[in-house]
Amino acid sequence: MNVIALVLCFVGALFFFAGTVGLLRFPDTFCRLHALTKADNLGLGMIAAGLALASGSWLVAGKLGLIWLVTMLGGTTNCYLLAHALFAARPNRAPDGESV
Amino acid sequence: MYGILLAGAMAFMLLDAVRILPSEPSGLTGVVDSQMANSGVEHPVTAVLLNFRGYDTWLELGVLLLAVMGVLLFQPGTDLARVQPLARSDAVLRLATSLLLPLAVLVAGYLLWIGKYAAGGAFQAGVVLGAALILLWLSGNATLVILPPHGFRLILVLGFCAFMAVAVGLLIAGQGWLELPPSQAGSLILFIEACATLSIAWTMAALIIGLQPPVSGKQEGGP
Amino acid sequence: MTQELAYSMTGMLLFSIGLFGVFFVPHILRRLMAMNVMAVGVFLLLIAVAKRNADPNPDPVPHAMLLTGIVVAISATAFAVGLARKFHEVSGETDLDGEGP
Amino acid sequence: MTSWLPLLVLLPFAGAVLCLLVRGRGAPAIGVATSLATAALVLFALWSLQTSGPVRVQVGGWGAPLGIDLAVDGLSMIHLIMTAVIGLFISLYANRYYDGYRGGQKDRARELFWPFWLMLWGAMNALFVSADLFNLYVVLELVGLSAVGLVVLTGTRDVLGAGLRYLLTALAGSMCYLMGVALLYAAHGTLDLFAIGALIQSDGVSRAALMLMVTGLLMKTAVFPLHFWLPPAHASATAPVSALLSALVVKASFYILLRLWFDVFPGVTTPLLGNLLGLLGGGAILWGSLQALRQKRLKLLIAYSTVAQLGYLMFLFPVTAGMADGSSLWLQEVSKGTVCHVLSHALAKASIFLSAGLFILAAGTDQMSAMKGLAERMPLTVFSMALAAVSLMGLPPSGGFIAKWLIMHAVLGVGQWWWAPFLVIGGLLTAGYMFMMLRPAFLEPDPGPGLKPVPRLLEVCTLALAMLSIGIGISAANLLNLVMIGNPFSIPGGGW
Amino acid sequence: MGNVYVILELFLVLNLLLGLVRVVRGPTTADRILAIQLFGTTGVALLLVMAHRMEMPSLRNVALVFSLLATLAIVAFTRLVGVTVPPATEAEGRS
Amino acid sequence: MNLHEWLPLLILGSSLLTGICIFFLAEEQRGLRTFLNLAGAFIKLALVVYMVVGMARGETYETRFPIVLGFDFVLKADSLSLLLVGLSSGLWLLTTVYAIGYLEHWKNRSRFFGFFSFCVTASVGVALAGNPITFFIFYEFLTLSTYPLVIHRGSVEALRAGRTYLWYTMAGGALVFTGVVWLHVLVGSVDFREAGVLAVVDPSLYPSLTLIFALLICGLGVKAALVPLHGWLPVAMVAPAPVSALLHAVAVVKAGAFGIVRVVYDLFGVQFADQLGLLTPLTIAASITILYGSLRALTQDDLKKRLAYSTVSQVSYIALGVSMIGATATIGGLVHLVHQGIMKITLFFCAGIFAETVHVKAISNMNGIGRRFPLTMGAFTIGALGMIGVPPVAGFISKWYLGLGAMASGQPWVLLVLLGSTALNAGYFLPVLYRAWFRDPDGPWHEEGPVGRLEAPWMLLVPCLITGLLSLLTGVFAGADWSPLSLARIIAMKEYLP
Amino acid sequence: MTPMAWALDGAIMIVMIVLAVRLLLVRDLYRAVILFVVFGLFMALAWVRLEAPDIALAEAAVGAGITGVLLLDAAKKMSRGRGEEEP
Repeated sequence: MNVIALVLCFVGALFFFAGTVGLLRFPDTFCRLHALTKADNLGLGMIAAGLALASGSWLVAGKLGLIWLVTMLGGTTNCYLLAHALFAARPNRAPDGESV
Repeated sequence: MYGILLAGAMAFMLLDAVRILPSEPSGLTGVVDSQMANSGVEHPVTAVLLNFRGYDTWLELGVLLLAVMGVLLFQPGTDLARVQPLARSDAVLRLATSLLLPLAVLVAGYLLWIGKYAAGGAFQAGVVLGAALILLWLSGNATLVILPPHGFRLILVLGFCAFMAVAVGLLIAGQGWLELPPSQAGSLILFIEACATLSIAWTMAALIIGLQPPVSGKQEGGP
Repeated sequence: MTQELAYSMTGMLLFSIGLFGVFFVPHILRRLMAMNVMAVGVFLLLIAVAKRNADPNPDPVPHAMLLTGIVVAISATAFAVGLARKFHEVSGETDLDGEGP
Repeated sequence: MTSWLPLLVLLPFAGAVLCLLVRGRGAPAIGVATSLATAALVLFALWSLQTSGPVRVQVGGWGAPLGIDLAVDGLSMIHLIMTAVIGLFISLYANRYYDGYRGGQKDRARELFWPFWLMLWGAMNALFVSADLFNLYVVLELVGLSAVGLVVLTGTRDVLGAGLRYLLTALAGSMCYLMGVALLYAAHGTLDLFAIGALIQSDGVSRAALMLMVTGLLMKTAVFPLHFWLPPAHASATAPVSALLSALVVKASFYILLRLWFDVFPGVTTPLLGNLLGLLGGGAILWGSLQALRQKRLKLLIAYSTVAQLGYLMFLFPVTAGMADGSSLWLQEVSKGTVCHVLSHALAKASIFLSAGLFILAAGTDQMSAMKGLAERMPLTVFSMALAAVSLMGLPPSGGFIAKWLIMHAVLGVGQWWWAPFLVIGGLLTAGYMFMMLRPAFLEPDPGPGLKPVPRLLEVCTLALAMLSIGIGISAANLLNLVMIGNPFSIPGGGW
Repeated sequence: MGNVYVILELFLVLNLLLGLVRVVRGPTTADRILAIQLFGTTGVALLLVMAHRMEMPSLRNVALVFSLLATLAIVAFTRLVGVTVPPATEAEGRS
Repeated sequence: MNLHEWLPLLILGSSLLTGICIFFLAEEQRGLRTFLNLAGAFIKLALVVYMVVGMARGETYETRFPIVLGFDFVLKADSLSLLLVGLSSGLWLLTTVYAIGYLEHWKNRSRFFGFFSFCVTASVGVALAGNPITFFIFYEFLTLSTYPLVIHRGSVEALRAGRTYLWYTMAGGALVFTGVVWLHVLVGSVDFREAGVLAVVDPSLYPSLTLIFALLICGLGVKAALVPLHGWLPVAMVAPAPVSALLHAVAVVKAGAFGIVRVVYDLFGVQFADQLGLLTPLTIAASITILYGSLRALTQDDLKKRLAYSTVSQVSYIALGVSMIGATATIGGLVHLVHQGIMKITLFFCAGIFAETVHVKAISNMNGIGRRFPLTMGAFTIGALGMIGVPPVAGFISKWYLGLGAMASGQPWVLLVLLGSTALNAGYFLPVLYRAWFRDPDGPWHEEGPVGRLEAPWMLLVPCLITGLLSLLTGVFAGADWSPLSLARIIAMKEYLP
Repeated sequence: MTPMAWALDGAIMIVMIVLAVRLLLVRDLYRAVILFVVFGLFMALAWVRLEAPDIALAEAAVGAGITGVLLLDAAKKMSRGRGEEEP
């Protein structure tokens, strides 16, 4: 049980790492946005699942699930809002600037 | 440059001071533990905050009240009634808000309730609720936030007044100054905390929203 | 060197940095942030002190003091931001001229 | 029977809340009523203290290390009375003042003055009765925020800039104070003012705490060279507010300083620190006076006068620093003199700021050049100004004289004669700027638009305060005996 | 066992540190805001792990609150501040 | 408390309350104001007479109550204070009458008379003060109450004079304050007592005491117009004539001189002061002042200025008298306190009459004025001759005793000073008399309104004549039991008969 | 205290100090505000490390929510024209 939990956690952490690397390495804001939200939400989900397994309590598991859902909801909204705002701001500016 | 020197000297003095702080405990843990049974709650921090040192908390609510008064000083009418509303947001944010808001209310209630047993309490609950109100306002729907002036001000002073009311009530009942009788301490604390949560929530909202410019139109007086 | 001591010392450094900022940085908002940094310095010391006797729980009194302190800090910050924005609106300035904070 | 003690705090706060809820014309009425009630309560408290001696109340019934204690002795009581008397007169004055006021946000100022002021009053009462270091911090913040709120009431550029500067300084000051509290708690595990005094030893922690707390409180008290925020704030606020700030608010933080000096840090203070503080006082006297002499605006002059006058308070420290014997005659004397100066300066400065307010009401400006002929047209106002000036100059028989006498006496008595020139020259410089201020009033008035009439009641309030500042000189013996109830200046440990 | 979770925590903190690089470099405020998003999620994860390892269930509440409120700053940013795009690519902030 | 304890306070109160009441009178309530003024003056005089009679019977009058711990407020009547109290209360009555007439057409009379009363209160307080602290209180009160009188005209010039006056007197006050506080620190609360109280202190304190003496004398010397601290006095001439009269004759200058007397006699004790070697410098300072004042007076054309410099010179006779060892010199100094007051007030009254009725202020315009004002000029002549020291006018008595005293104390050079001063006095007064009596008028006088059947309004003329007559009578009847000379003799005896 | 825990604490402490210094000195106001928000996050971690969940809770709520909004909004209104980067 604990081993599975740990593995889940570490895989989650790897996703986080991937997101962060994406945030660092990708060329423009849109890509960073994309990489980050996807990877992080996934990572958090795995860690939450792992910890829920490790805790062995339904109550805790429920709470972890709730936290995951809330984070996803927030993250998605944020992602959308940022992207939307960026997109709206883009056409007025220099054509195809690589950095936004 | 001499600023850095000054800060350096200060840092030196402080570091030197903490270096020689005694490492053995000299706090009040023991005293708090010995009185926990009489406090009406089970979480020591809440007990200290609302019972042992409740006086401080009352005054702290006063500070909060003053801050919101100071912010609203520049709003006509000292309330949020004439704040320029934000444009209606797009559907995604509205949807998210409509999902997050009830959740936040739930979480606030949960934090308020759990304050009796563990970390949590009026302030944290109030801030969560206040954040939800701000989110609501940000999504362009401010009807719930911007109450009618009298009601709005009443909510702002509610927490501060709840403390006062309890204190006066206890004085009339012959108790000492803010002396909660152990048997009713729990419910009194819950009452105060509930009122304070509401106050803090609207205060937090007003601290942000009150800073927005008022609707254009003649501003009162003017230099 | 214990964990508490390390955090206390961090607090002391933060306090000094904040003090410097409050007095010697021009922009009002930055001064406010510096003030908050100062507050964090104090808070760190208090909490570190509370943890010193973590048997079984940290000392709750500094925790309660801290909660009060946080409320006071956010109140004061909000008030100051309000003043600063109004000041900026009326005068167009972001710094307080002349000496001192 | 000590139920008056919580009421001292409750009553003004309740009034403030009511004023906030009841808007419009109702607020001033509630404000004045609350002021009257609070003043009456303080009178009762005085009677109670005199009949039954110093009081200590445990908030919540928990007792010192765990809960918060409130303590009232003579020193607290004299400050409570000072606040009540001046507060009452300022309330009466403000009630009519804003009617005639011309300037930004008049209506708002008229309404919101009350909740802020009553909060301030409650906070100051709370401050004077508190015996808990952290509680004092919270109260200090209450005082600071409400004072800043009062300053910025009219919302003009000047007040906003001044208010911000004041707020930032006050916040930095209270942070320093709080750091001191944290260090003391870390070392001694209690927050009780008097308990720590018994535990404290002169080590690095205590010294650091002392330095921090003293610095923080000096910032709030506006002691040279940390006074920079005071002149703009006190000069640009409306007159009742200036009076409140100069008379009462700066004294509140000084009160804490006194308490700390005598009750918490007696074993830690060194003559070096004392002399340093004395030097700051001397600097304040010279610098503040010289600045005052350069001013063209009435309220700025008065504000710089406050900077200078606060300097006199600092001579207490060199005289008492490192004194082992609490019953020393000189210690008693300099403490009494300092308290007397606090009182007489508060009364005189309140009066003089209120006079300036009357002049502004009448003339619409506070340029001193516009004061020509004032002595003829507003004799009562000029008379109160002159009376207050007498007290500030420290001329007999005013309270200022008694204060200066006692301080001078103690300073010479302990052989620190080098402070004497500061006192003497300070008096002369005060005379210099005070007469510079009064001088135009006696000139032939310019022909031109006359002065608007001001309500007689306001003039009476002003005069009453000025007369009181003279009067306390005559009844100084009784007042100073009152201060000694509970022996607040006893060096070792103190407490009950 | 505890140590393993500490490693996990360290790893997440490392993530945060890396995210800081983006905050420092920018180049636009939107990028920095994005980093805040990263901090929000990573912080929640970190809190959850800590809650488990240190056996402090309260920390899950902290994480909950954190996840709820992390949204706020970004919503406020887009709604109040708004995004503007610089006319040309700036050299990445080296300061 | 019985009457004996209240009487000194009552004497003060009679003018203090008058002053306070007058402040609240409207400008038009002339009759009431006059009544209050005169009533106050008469009551005070009556009280003083009662007290004098009582003291002659051996009663003592003392008010004492503590203000702060170790700090008593003491009013006490002794023979020395009687000298100044009598002078003040007597001359106040006359000056009040004169001032009422003088200020007929001025503005702000209520303010003027209010402070006028305060001023007399202060000078009586100075006289009655029983210890250095009380003395200082009234000394400063005097400064404050005279300042508004000096600037009463409200002109720029008056205000400038007021500022000069204030700087000098405040600085002097500060010195006295320092001295008094220091003294209190060293020896505790001490009351004034004949023959001094300080002789008993520890010799280790002697250097401090010397410094205190210097502080006190310098501070008092400002009001007593000792050179070089006299700068304010000629400038303050812009004040209305009654004020000048008061300043020079009873109040300010006298307070300074009286203070010096108190310090030397009743605080240090003349023998102790001499033992400390403090008196010779004082003698020298006084001598210099006497000569300097007279010299400056010679060159003044403005009558009041000339009189002012004359005051500088004449007041120092008092200091000179007290600074010399020996009863005779003491008598000369003390009696001059009274004599100079009476004579100088006469001269100022006259100068005021000239200025107010015909606008003559400069001596060069006084040609033939004696024909227009025979009575006034007669009084002036008496005063001037007295100043010169012509027998039998009062001034002669003073100079005679001073001269004898100088010989007795073994300082014959002082005699030269006196002679020189007398010559100078003659030098600046005789030309005035000559012009007034023996020159023809330059032209018609610029009359200021009708003056009635007399040469000047009676309220101005009568006080002037009375004081003129008094200057003569105190000289002629110097040997009488109730003359100032007798009183001075009593005081001197006490001082030298420990 | 294990070395791991030390590394954790050390990272938090160092980051806090670095952030505090940088947010005062960094030219761009927005960047300063964002650094402050991040500072708040690390503060919350510090509270957790010091076993103060109450404080962490309050800090999370205030620091992540209120302070950020407050300062971001103010920074928008109070940026200087010159010398500050585009938002």
